[in-house]
Amino acid sequence: MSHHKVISLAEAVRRHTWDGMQYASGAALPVGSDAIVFGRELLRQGRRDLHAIFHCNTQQLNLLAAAGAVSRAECGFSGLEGFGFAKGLGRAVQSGAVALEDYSNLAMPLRLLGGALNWPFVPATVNVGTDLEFRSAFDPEHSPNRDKIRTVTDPFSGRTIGAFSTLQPDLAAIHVTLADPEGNAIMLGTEWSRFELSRAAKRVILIADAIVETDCMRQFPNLVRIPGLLVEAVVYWPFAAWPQASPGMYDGDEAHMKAMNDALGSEAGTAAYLADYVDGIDGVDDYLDRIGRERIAALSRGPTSFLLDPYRRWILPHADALALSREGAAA
Amino acid sequence: MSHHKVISLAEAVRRHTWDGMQYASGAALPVGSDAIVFGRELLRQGRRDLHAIFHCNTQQLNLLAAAGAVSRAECGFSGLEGFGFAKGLGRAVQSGAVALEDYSNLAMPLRLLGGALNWPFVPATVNVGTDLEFRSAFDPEHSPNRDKIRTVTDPFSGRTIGAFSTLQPDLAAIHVTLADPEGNAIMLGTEWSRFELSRAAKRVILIADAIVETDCMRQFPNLVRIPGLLVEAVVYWPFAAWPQASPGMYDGDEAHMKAMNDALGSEAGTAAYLADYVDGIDGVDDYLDRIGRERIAALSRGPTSFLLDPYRRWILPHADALALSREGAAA
Amino acid sequence: MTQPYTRQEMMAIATGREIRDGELAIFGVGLSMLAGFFAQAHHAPRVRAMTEGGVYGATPVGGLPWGIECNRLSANAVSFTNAIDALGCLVASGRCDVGIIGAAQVDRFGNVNTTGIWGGDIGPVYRPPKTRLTGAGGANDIATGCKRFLIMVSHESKRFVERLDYLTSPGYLDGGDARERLGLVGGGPSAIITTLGILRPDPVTREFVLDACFPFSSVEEIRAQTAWELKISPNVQIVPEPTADELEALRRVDETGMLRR
Amino acid sequence: MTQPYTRQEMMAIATGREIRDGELAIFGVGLSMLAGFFAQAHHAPRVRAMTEGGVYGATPVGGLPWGIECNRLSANAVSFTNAIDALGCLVASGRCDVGIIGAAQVDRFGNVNTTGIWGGDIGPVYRPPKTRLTGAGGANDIATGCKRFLIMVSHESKRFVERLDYLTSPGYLDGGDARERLGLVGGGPSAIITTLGILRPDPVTREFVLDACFPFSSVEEIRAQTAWELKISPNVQIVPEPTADELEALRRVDETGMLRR
Repeated sequence: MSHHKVISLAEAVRRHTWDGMQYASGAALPVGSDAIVFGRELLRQGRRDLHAIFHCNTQQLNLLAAAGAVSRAECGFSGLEGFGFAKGLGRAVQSGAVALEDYSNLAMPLRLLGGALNWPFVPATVNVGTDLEFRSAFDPEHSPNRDKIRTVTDPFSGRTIGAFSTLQPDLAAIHVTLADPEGNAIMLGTEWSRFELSRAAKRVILIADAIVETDCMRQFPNLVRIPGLLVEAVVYWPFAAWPQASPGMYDGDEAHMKAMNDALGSEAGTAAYLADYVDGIDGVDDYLDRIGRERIAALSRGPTSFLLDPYRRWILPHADALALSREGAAA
Repeated sequence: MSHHKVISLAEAVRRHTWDGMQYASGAALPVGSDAIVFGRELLRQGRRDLHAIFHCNTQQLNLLAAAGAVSRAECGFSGLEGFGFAKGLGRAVQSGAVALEDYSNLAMPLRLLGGALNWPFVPATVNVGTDLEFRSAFDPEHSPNRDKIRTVTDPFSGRTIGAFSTLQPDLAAIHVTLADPEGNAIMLGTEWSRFELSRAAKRVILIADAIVETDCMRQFPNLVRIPGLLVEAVVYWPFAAWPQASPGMYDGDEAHMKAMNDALGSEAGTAAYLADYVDGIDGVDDYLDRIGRERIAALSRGPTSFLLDPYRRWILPHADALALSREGAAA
Repeated sequence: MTQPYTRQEMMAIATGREIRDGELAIFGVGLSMLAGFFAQAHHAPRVRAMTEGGVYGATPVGGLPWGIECNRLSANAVSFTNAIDALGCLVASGRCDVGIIGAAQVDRFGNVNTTGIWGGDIGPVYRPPKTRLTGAGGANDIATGCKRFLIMVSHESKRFVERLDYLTSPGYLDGGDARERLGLVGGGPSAIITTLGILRPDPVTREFVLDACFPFSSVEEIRAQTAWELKISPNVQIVPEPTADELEALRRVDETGMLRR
Repeated sequence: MTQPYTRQEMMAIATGREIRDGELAIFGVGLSMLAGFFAQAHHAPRVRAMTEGGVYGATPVGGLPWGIECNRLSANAVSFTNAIDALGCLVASGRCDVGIIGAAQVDRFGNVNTTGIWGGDIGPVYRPPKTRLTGAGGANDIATGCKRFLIMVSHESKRFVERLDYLTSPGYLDGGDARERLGLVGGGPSAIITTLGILRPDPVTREFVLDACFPFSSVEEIRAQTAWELKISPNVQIVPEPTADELEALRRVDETGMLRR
């Protein structure tokens, strides 16, 4: 009798999302390990008015904002690193469609850590003294703002420091390299804040590039930074972060990164992008076809491929992993 | 040209310790991954008046306290788990020789995390309302105590919560399973609070059961939770945690655990133990002889041995690792 | 006709019966772990067991572990994390459904001392204990944060005291809504399971009341072994004896026979 | 006779010269990483380089990484941890010796805007920017915590402003001891290195003063490209040209020729 948690992407979005929710994702940096396929499915199912909690912007947030599905967002970084400004998000922020609340890249994971520990606030020694403290897109009338980042008195020294509010998002969709059917997960590359996010969120869904047997986790328990007991569901989706990178699995797709960002810079471009890479997608295999099998092969031969070697023997064949998804979604 | 950090145990203690220092160690739980050989060398070199910061008591603290080298200690747990009360530490506390400041097993690592982040305090939602808050061995006159754990007002809700002081020990001697010569380290088994300790301490010395080539770290970078840039020195010492366990490497030595604890229960027993397992030890090989080669072989065949398999090919031969120690100590 | 069993076995089984399938549960070393893994082996196969070391998904091999990080427990874990994760993110946060702790002394409100024995009140100046015990460990965190927790303790009048020498882990503090007023996130102790019976808290005063005897114990014996004026539930029960299945499951877990000594 | 080099290359080399061997240094993406890895390749082989993702001990392969977690950087790391570790335990704590950040706008006290362009003062009610930029990222944390940090910025008057539209990362705030009074742990910006020269802070007022021109620039040009009344050091220097060794090292790092475009 199987107690696995693997379900289809469509089913995961159907069961665990709703309009107006606090949706956290993009929990690696902008050009890697982003659970963007979950965002594509949110759009396919027409979710709206999302409150996006992204440690950093990613192509997922860029896309969700460009497509009008986001009304509020909190970020530490809103660009695309070497790929420049995020044109879809930028457009939505400039038009006022998205209220973007700014923090730094340390503030965001500390706020998640605070949520994970169920603290009412987190001490803040950064962001203070700047407009990150004094300006609030969520509370624009109060400028300078005194409510977004507050102050506490250190009871030991008597000196004043800052205090961040904490985060407990309704749902986190987290990209991982490998998951077993019970939701134990291995991330290769920087965790960024996926550990903290997996503890802060009220529900966690893993989006895994590959499914492995649980024996893999028993061989490498110190790598399993997200244990299954925290996880609601597992979605199997190869190339889940594309066009972004997944260390060990595939490189970033530079051409698509640029073309996608350019497309999201206009309404027409966004509509075209949605038609090609969102609306019509009919499951994993169709998606991989659209990326292109040759491109997939090329991106898979990157300089980090050796990082995956110790785990390859436990990876389930594509057909077996898909069968698990079908079985789980039907359950 | 080698820039390795491997030095001998004697040299590490000579260079990095002094009487009266804040000494942190024992950063795994009581029956595993304790850098006890460092404590044995502290005693050989006659260090006194230590302020011991141990997340939990271990046989190391039990020994240091029994031998009269500790005057102050802070702990979350002061027993030996399944092996009962810590008789050496208990004797020292009951006589008043050691002032033992009590916290819980969550409070200690949070205080280290606070030290690592250089926060002036850490929010406390545990320990409050109990004698962990109201009694202080470091400040016995003020009972109920209001200074050990203090209070802060959450600026978001207005409600009062606790505040712990933070820890930045002068030195941490941390047991790791594998270290490379540059101080990158892999721990197998629970980290307990070794990650936080390695960031909180002013100096970090690793005590490694085995030395591996750096290629091992490049193959498993997500396992390297202590990078070399945090590390002052690496000490190579097989069976460094004995009689405690090191997952993947060796099981705990139940007979010695009990005999040692019994010995530390009296002054005479302690003197005898020191004569056998501290004073006379002349380097790694002599130490391994005293443990007994057959016992070593038996303890190495434990149920977790398979955990070490992925890394064995990178482990330096004993003679090569010892040669590094000699070379480093001479440098 | 049932098999013979020890008082300790009855206590472990009665404790295990309090754990429900699917719950997130934290076990300490010794009796607590036996009771928890008994529940898993018997009626709660999907209990999500963890230890305060952040050892997830493990079941002990080769006998009861000597500690949280004993290789008997590390041998088949699916995940090792750390103390802040286990005791902070999962327990102190309020997520963990149930924990089990032990006690050297317990009072009528389920407050626990595991720090030391002073032989009475410490007095206005803190001083060394006559007998130093193990300290708080994770018990304070479990008692503060778990949705509910269970106390397992040998029923002796020296342990069931009118007044603790030292309050290590919070039960209901002074009773009533004292926990809520202090803002502790967890719900407090739901039962004290002893070698003689089971005490449960009055829903209003939160004072522990004798709820059930074991088949081999009596109200009188329990009263005699309780140093405070123990209240007795008007419909005090007798706990059913261990079934053959239960005993068999328990003894599979208690491979080294710790509870039969 | 030296080789030709670009203004961007001069800026990167001048920045790299500020980094000393053995230092703990944090690099961002792009120019900052080029300057840092140039220093490592040229005169600081033991610089302890890290990124805000907690990527330790890596050197880029196959060209400049597109991001902190780009596979070009992940390919040979010895350790991957996380953001709280890198930006919190190592940077905001005050341990990191030096960081490098960029700027869309910078003012006379070395305060930096990378959040947005409003075309002047935002006003009493916060409103959307005309142009949204990348936000704080790790720059605020680096500027707050590092013992010192370097600002790399193209020298144009639209960037060297009298007043920032938005203060993202703290330089010396209002100048003088404003940082110390606020309790920021890091020492503040030690230099602004531009495409035209180097500015350094006055030790008392903390206002940035022109300290050096590049061989191809002049005080007049720099003044014209600075929207505030720029003070000039009484003994303004000319920065030595890149040596052949320096250029060779830089171009090895800048394999894709980003700085030569």
